[in-house]
Amino acid sequence: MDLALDIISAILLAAGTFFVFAGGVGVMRMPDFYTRMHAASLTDTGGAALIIAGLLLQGGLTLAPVKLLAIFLFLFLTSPTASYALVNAALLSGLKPRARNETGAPLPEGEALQPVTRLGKRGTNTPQDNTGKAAAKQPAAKKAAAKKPAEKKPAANKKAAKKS
Amino acid sequence: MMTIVFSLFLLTMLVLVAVAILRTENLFTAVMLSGIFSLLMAANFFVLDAADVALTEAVIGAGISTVLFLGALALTSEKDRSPPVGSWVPLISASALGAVIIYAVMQAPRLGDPNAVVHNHVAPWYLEKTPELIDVPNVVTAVLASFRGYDTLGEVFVVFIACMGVMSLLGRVRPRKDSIKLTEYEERSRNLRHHLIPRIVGKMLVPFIVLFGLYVQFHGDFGPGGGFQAGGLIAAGIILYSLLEGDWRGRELVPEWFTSLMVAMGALLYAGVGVVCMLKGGHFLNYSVLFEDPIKGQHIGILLVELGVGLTVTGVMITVFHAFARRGVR
Amino acid sequence: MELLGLYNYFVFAVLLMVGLYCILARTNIIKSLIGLTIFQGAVFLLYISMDKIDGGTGPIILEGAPADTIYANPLPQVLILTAIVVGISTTALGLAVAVRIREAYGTIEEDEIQEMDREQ
Amino acid sequence: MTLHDQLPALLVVVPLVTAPIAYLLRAHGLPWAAAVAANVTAFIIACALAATVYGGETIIYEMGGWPAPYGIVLHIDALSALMAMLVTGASAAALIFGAKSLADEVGEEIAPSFFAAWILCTAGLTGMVITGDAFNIFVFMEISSLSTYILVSAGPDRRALVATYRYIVMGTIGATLYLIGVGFLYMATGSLNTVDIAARIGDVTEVRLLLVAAGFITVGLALKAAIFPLHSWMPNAYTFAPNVVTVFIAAASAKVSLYVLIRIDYAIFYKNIPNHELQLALLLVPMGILALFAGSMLAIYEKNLKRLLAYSSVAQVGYIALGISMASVSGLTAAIVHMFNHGLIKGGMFMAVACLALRYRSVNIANLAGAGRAMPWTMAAFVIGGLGLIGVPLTPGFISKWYLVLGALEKGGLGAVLVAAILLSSLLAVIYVWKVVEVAYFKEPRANAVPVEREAPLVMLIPTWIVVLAGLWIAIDSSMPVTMATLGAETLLGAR
Repeated sequence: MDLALDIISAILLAAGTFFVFAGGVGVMRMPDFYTRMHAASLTDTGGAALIIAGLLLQGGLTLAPVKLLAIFLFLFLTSPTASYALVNAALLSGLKPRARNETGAPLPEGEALQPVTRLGKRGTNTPQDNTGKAAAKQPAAKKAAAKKPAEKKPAANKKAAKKS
Repeated sequence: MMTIVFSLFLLTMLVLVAVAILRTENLFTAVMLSGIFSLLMAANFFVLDAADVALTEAVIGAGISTVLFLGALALTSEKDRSPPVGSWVPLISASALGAVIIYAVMQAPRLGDPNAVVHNHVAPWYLEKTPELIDVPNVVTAVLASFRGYDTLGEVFVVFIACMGVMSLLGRVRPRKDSIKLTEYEERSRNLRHHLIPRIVGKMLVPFIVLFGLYVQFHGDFGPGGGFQAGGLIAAGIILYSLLEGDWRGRELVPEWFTSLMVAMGALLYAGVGVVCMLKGGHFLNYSVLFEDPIKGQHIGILLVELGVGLTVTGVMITVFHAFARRGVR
Repeated sequence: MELLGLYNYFVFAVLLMVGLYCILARTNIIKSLIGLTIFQGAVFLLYISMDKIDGGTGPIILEGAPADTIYANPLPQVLILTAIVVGISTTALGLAVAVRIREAYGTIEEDEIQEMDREQ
Repeated sequence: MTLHDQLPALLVVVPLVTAPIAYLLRAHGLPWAAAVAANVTAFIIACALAATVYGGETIIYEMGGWPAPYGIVLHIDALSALMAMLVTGASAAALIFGAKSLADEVGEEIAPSFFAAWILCTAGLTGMVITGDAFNIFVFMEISSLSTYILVSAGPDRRALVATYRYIVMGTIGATLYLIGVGFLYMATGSLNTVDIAARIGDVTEVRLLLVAAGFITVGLALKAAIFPLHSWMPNAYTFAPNVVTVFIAAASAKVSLYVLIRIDYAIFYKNIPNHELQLALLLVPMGILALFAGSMLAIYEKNLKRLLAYSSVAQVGYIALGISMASVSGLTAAIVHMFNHGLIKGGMFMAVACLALRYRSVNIANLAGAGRAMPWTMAAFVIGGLGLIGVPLTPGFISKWYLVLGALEKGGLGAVLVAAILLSSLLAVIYVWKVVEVAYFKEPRANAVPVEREAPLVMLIPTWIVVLAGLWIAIDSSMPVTMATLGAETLLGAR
């Protein structure tokens, strides 16, 4: 009986590791921020879920599997939300996703990541103008710092969300 | 053998992250990397059998300090404009420091060999006497709160002073309550309005984070946990709420007078327990005299002292976060 | 092979060097504070690598545990719990000063601040 | 246990308990009153402890009731009682003296957190002085340093913030170096109690660990005590801190790091590392002599009065470093006596500077022209303090320089060099003191300067003159500090 359990958990662990590995490779090879986020977020949640499932079977009837289940639930909720918040913040800060055919030529690695236009209050400030003033206006990349001051009007935001 | 492989991998990752922090230009990246640095450090501690310290480093090092750095970055500049200054003085002093340490460490005992001096003098007494005198499973909490309780009292006051410092430096800004109308408040928290999903999921999680913090607080005697970790966790929960709802709502949930009361009361509770021990005729912080049965006295003493630490650390972390958050709203 | 046992201390030495270099070489105040956290973080590694015993587990003595289990040394862990909180307090104070300097001087680059002071 | 037995713990617990209370008192003036009450009580306790240890015995107080190497133990001997008196006395005097000057420099809004930080600075310094546990010294060192950062950052000028930032970075590096030293000591001996380490260090085989531990501890503490090459944070911190804060930190906080250096170097390393006093002399003698001359020269060319006194403090710390490096009973006695006397002299002088700053609104020497006539009492106190720096007889400075010369003569050849250095730097001290006296007494106040007729308020003058008279009394009957210093030196060098 436990031999079967061992085999199944071994398979699950292998699959989970493969997922995470695939995510890592995906982040390396993808050209654009959004595609990278796509690769990282999906495999991150999936891989973690598989690994935890694999460990669950090893736990037997002690308290460990219950704790593992709690961890799984917590991860299952937070990691997709974190990815969503990250992508949303990037979208708001005006980083436009660039399709390949839009410019024909394959994108040079560095250039794709440059934010094309920074939609400030007056939509004028260019990427170079990222002094303290601009930093205080844009939402920080990570949601943890998304409590920036209030100069940005809601209208500007709806327009940005609608347009891209 | 396995631990050697784990620690080799984690330690090399640690050095890589540290060098990456040194070389990045963008401060946000540097702060994220310092969060990863703390998490790797916590993983290292866990591999080296230090569960309590791993939990503390994860909560305070990766959690709270990253939030403080991001709070400060939102108020200062994003770019590290300093030119890669190639001056020789830092290079020479750093390598001299490293050389001296490597010279000395050659004679240090190998990692984990049991007959090192460190394992044969004071440690066995703690491991042997804790079940007898204090009867608490977690020896680290016993040493932290009782055998070396005076150290931890000093520690609570170090955290207390951090709060004093931030209040005296950033506390001067009086948010002009009267002049802030409701519309402006609505607009201020609009930055999170369309972050609907993080708000819903976050508000679902906050109670569980605070519950886990309380579990760690009162579970400190039996497993890894205690006042510092619990304070950090509860504060992280409330800071998450403030982030999602806007720091204005966060201050309505936990008002400023309440956090400063928590800070002062936690420190007073810890010192008060010590003074009660003195009044009952024992030395300062000698919990055995609290009740007739010394072991019961130790249990209650440790519980109260850890509660004092938890109160102070929670109050300080929330006050410091709000001081940074409110500074931007001026 | 025996040098492998000292790997922890070598990493400690390298982290100290990286931390000190980051503090002294970088003029940005917040970058120096991050360097300070690395510098203090390295010391935690020194103490905690002292507490490991081969085949030992965490110092939590459960009832059912057999008498001869080896436990790690609790003392360095207590010291480092204290040192971590000292580290976060210094960082909080340093960041508060950095924010005030940014408001007073408009920049957090030490060389620009020195010029402003020299003119005064 | 009677109250008398609990005194060692009360010396630190009373300020620790008062600090949160002072933070909670938001009414006008109450935090200052709580601070004064806490510091005066601590001073009385310190005097009572000094009286009990005056006979030469040591008080041992086990924290938490746990025996020595396992729990934390407080050691109070003549040396630590003297230092505790100096710290609490300087803090109480500065607080009583500076009520008015603090009111206008430090706003009312941050008074609760400012005075709570002040009380905790005293608690940290006294905690460092009486504890017998190496790691506990680090914890209380952090308490006192963090609160000193807050006190310095409360200065009115925006440059106080930059001075605080540099002080934070240098102070934290110093404290971390000390922590690394204690870590290596713990690795070699396995214990943290200073007496227990001293007992076990004899049979340690890895000498390299001990040498590097001694190196780290000495460099870390030299950084905290601002001994010459590592002093770059100190002048700005003293200059831009509020005037009353400078009175306190100049008189007390730098000395405590030197005290810890003496206690650890002589209680632990001196007895057990072969020819340790040679290593100490090789490190401290050049640093001391450099401090004497560089400090005095920088003071001569300084235009800001507070920074002038700060550089003179760097020079005086050089004297103390010389005393420590002599590794003989008379040398150590001289160092300890000079720590006490310099605290008195510098405290009095910075009080006079605070009175001048209150009236003249500036500490630039050029603006203080004619202060001799306008504020005779304040300037008189300043001049007596200046004479003390030079070491003129009938001042405390003379007593400590006398013992320094005695200690130096015992060293033979090297002694002659030390004596020459001491006398030469006293001449330099004459120059920079005379520079201030000349401007104050013999220069007419500039036409556009704000006319100042009124003397400093009485509530500030009386404490200043109490400190100056205490200095004169010490100069005449120097039995108290000298006997305590000799007792301390003998216990440290194991001569008792």
